[in-house]
Amino acid sequence: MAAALLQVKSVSKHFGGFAALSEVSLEVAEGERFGLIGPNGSGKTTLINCVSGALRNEAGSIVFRGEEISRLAAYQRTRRGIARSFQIPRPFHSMSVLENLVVPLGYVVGLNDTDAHAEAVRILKTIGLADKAQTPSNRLSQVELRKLELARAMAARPRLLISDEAMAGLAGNEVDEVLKILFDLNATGITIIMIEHIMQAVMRFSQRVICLDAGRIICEGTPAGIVKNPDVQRAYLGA
Amino acid sequence: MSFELLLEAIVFGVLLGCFYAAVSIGLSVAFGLLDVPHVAHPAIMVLGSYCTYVLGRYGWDPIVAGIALMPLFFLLGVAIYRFYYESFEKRGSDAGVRGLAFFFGLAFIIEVGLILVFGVDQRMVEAAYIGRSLALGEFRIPWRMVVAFGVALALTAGLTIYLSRTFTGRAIKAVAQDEPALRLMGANPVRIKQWAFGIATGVTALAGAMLIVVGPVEPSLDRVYIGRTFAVVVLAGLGSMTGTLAAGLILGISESIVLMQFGASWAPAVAFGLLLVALGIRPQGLFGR
Amino acid sequence: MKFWIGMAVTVALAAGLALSRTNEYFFYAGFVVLQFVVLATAWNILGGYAGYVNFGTAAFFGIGAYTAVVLFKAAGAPLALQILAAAVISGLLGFGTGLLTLRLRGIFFSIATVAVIFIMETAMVNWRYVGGATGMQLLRPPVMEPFESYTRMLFVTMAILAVIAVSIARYIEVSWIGRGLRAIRDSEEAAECFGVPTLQLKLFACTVSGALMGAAGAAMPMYMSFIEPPSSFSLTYSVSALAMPMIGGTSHWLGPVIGAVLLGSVQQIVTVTISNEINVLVVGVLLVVFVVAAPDGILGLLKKLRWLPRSSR
Amino acid sequence: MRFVSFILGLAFSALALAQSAPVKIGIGIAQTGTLGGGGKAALLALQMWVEDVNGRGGLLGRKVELLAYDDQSNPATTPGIYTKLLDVDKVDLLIAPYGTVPTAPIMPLVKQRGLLLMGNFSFQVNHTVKHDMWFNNAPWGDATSWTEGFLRIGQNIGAQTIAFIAADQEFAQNLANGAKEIAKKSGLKTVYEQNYPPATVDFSAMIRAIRAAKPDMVFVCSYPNDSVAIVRAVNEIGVGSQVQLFGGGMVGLQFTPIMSSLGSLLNGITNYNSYVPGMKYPGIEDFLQRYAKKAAEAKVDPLGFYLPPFNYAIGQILEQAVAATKSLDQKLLAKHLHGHEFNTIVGPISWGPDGERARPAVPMIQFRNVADKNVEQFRQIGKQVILHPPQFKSGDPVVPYEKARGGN
Repeated sequence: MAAALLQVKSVSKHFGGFAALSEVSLEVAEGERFGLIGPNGSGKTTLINCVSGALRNEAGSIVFRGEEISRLAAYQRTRRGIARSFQIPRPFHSMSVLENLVVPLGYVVGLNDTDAHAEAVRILKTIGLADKAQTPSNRLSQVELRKLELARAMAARPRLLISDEAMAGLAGNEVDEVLKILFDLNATGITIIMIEHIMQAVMRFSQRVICLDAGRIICEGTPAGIVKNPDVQRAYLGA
Repeated sequence: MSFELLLEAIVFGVLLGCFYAAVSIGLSVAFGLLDVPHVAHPAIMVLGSYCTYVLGRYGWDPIVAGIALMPLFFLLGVAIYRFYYESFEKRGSDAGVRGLAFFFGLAFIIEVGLILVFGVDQRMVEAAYIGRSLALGEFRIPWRMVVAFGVALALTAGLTIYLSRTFTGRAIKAVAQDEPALRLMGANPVRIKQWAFGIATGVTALAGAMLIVVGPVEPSLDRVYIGRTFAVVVLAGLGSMTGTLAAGLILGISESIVLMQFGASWAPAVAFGLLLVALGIRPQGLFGR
Repeated sequence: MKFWIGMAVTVALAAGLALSRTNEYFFYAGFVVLQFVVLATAWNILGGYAGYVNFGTAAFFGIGAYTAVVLFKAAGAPLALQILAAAVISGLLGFGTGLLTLRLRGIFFSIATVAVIFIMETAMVNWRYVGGATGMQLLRPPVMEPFESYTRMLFVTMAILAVIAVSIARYIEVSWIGRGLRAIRDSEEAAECFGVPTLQLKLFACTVSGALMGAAGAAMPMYMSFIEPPSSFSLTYSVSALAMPMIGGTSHWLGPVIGAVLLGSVQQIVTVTISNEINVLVVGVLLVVFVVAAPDGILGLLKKLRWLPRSSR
Repeated sequence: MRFVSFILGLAFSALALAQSAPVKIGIGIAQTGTLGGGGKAALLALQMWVEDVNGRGGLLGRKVELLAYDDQSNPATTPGIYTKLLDVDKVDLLIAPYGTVPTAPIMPLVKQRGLLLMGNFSFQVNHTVKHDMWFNNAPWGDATSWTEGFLRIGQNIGAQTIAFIAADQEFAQNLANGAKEIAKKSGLKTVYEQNYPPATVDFSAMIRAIRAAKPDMVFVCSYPNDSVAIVRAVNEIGVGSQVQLFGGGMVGLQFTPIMSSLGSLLNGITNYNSYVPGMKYPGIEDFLQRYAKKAAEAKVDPLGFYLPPFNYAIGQILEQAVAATKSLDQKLLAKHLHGHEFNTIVGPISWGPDGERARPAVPMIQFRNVADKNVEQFRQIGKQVILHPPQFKSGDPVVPYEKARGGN
């Protein structure tokens, strides 16, 4: 395997007495399309919150591009190349679609106002939101919000993009649309971790998949291998 | 400080603490569980005191009056929440900031309404337990503080049991923790919140009755309690009923001991200093989730 | 550019009025209104842009006032120095309060700021040097040329402070800082994830806001020639500083100015006309009517009526 | 019939007065906030005087008009209100707001402009500014004049130790500090001192601590809300049998609503007052009778012993001074006020150089035989027995306090 972009080493996290993550370790390679699955409450979101910096892990370490980042604030991790989209879209609702992108372009990339606006327009074009640039972001449809989440993540110029259920609640053709965007991004060299409930999408997208259950990794492998794994089936069916 | 004085300080602190808990417990539901920035809570309590005063003139016992007022205040609470929900929560963004401003305005309006009807003079009530004390040898405890103690314990116990043992109670707790989950259960969160806010306002009527038992009341008294009630609720950890009692006790006992040891002047600073330190170290409150 | 001309005209107008034969009462009332412009503008930097509701305006205002008194009593410091020192001390208080509480969710921050009022007031009550609970009367120094009376000088000073406050608020609003603060208000988690150093920005806003409130408070002892804790730390300041931007509109620097001028003037007028409990009612009713019927304040209403372009700044 | 003639008289004088501009008298006085209750009663008395003086033909043949604004008990409002009165309303004469704190901010203003200011129950507010055109209507001067009576009564009955509790607010602290000094000078030993913050809920612990300290007398400087709470706590906990005198500077025990609601709990307390029935001043009874009618209509303090007569007296003083000098000139009036004594419904009044009363007389009274739920009882002589000063004395103290409290 090529040098790992992200290494998660024995990371644990508790909420009260509840162990949301226990000793989770994984590695994601540069340029990889990586899938993270697991039933509700299995610790997927907790794990990526620990990676992106929304939560602090208790034990273990998180190394990104050779640097220990588990004590850094979230914004510092973003500046080092980790961006994420949110499961429930969290646009800056008082701003226009364009301005939503200008925030990371300014704060992460460091562009000045004029350049940031030009760059934002470019990103919106590639993602198909150019005609909504001036629309207040609280007036977008569900699929537009998902796209805005991804566009905003792109604006942070990440090396690693974590897509947290970017397809939840979308219709079939909309899922294809979003998947295409993610494939295109990966083609430009961006590593992508996809967390998804829609199994079909994960299986189509990922090169490698890890399944979490009750805060532990229960198996790892290719999409084809994973679906056949009895542990995974048990976790999902609750047998 | 002699042992005897320390013991007395603690006894008075416990009584005072229970009083603080009783005036805060309605807010513990409204703000702690429902996240409604209810700064008009003390104003509604003072309104309860005045209603008790009015009934008192017809010969009602204040605590009986307080209990009788509870259904009325429940309806008032339901109405206020409905209005708050329609005007702010439903519209989503910035509900917190504007809701806060709304409740401030409401507090002012209640205060001025009371002034217009009753004037600025203090009002008080009479009852067999006001102005007497319970003598334990040399040691005497005012009955009215004992009444406050009883009301606080009854309210805490009642609400704790209600929230943990009844279906609606559990639904209220659920709404506080995870709204989507509740929706999945098929319950309407707005309805439940409305009900809970009604209960919060209902118990505030009894707290108001107790307020006027403990001391005289004037329309602007609510300002004094904004800080204290929120301090208790936050110190407790949002939404914990037993925590509210404990936080009230901590506040009461520390004020009482500070009074004996360093002088009463420093008592408010100690109470609020305690709050700041608690927030700094343990933002979720002492007994928070 | 238009903005700066407007600001310069404001200062010139204030100075011109102060040198003219205008009625003295105008300056007393005007001082209070301008003071509220500073307070409302300062509050809005944290409360309006970042959505963190500061209840503690009275604490910062009061500490500013007391800083001025200490300097005046100890060294007979001139007004400008009193204001500067007050801004520094209140700014530090803002920084300290922020450091302790800005990691907390918004509403906890609000509660904590209430606590700061009580702690500061108690400290002043127990500090004999500044008069303690009894308060202290202060004899104003002789007025400086070219002003005819001290109050006229205070009026011009407050006008300058108002212009400084508004300029700072506007600068913050249109700069990257303002965008970051708005991102925090919209979604703090998303802001942090998209590179906004949220804690630093909030601390910055809290410090600046506190400093401006302190500066506004610094002129108060000389205005009253008197200081005492209850009126210096009055909850009225906290409520007004919150109500004014709400009424004017919180998303634009002009909002707090409109709110302060409107509500401040109404309060002044009501005091000398209706003159009874109704004047307390005015604030309450206006506040409720506006937050319910015009959630974006007067500016929002004007925008809705298309009297203002959408992105006027 | 009387009413008709009154109306006719009013109409007649109004006709006569209409020819010239009125004499304007300005005041900012609390109608809301902590001082609002007293302020309302005081304003009513001033309005009564205005009616009376206009009935007599006004001042200098001109009608008198009173302009009153609410200062909300807040000192931040008074500078604005008084400049409005002076510069916009162009008043001829000024009366100070009720209370020390709202008055303090306008002292430099009146001094700078050389204006006459009639003080209104403030305490030592001219101490720093030293304005020589200030005339306070209050029956006290400095802290000595206030506390002396209480301490002397105590010493006469052999008290040697004293305890102090005082509110952490402006007036109470001034008074307590003065009292402590005097107590020290007169050889009293202080055995307990406590300052308490505003909005203290319960005084049980403090009273208990006093009980443990076993003082011979307890000097209390408190504000209305606290006074009520303290009186209650004392009745519940008891201060111990060794305490001879209790009270002194408790504000609020002069206000009718508080007196009537505390009722018998007041018995035995020795406290300051300004006027109580039994102090024979010419005209006071007539005033109080007329006041009672109006107070009932206006829903303000129904007895009005404390502030209203003294506010009416301000009017009387101004009336006499203007009549004597035939002028509204501030300097002339001030000079006249300094040099003369004025007869008012609260007795003859004259001032020392500092503008405080030349012969302060703060009655120390002891509540006796007060029953519950009865407002009218306080009109009787003997419910508030005057222990001091000697010229008004109507009885000897009943001691110890616990005995006096039990009724006698």
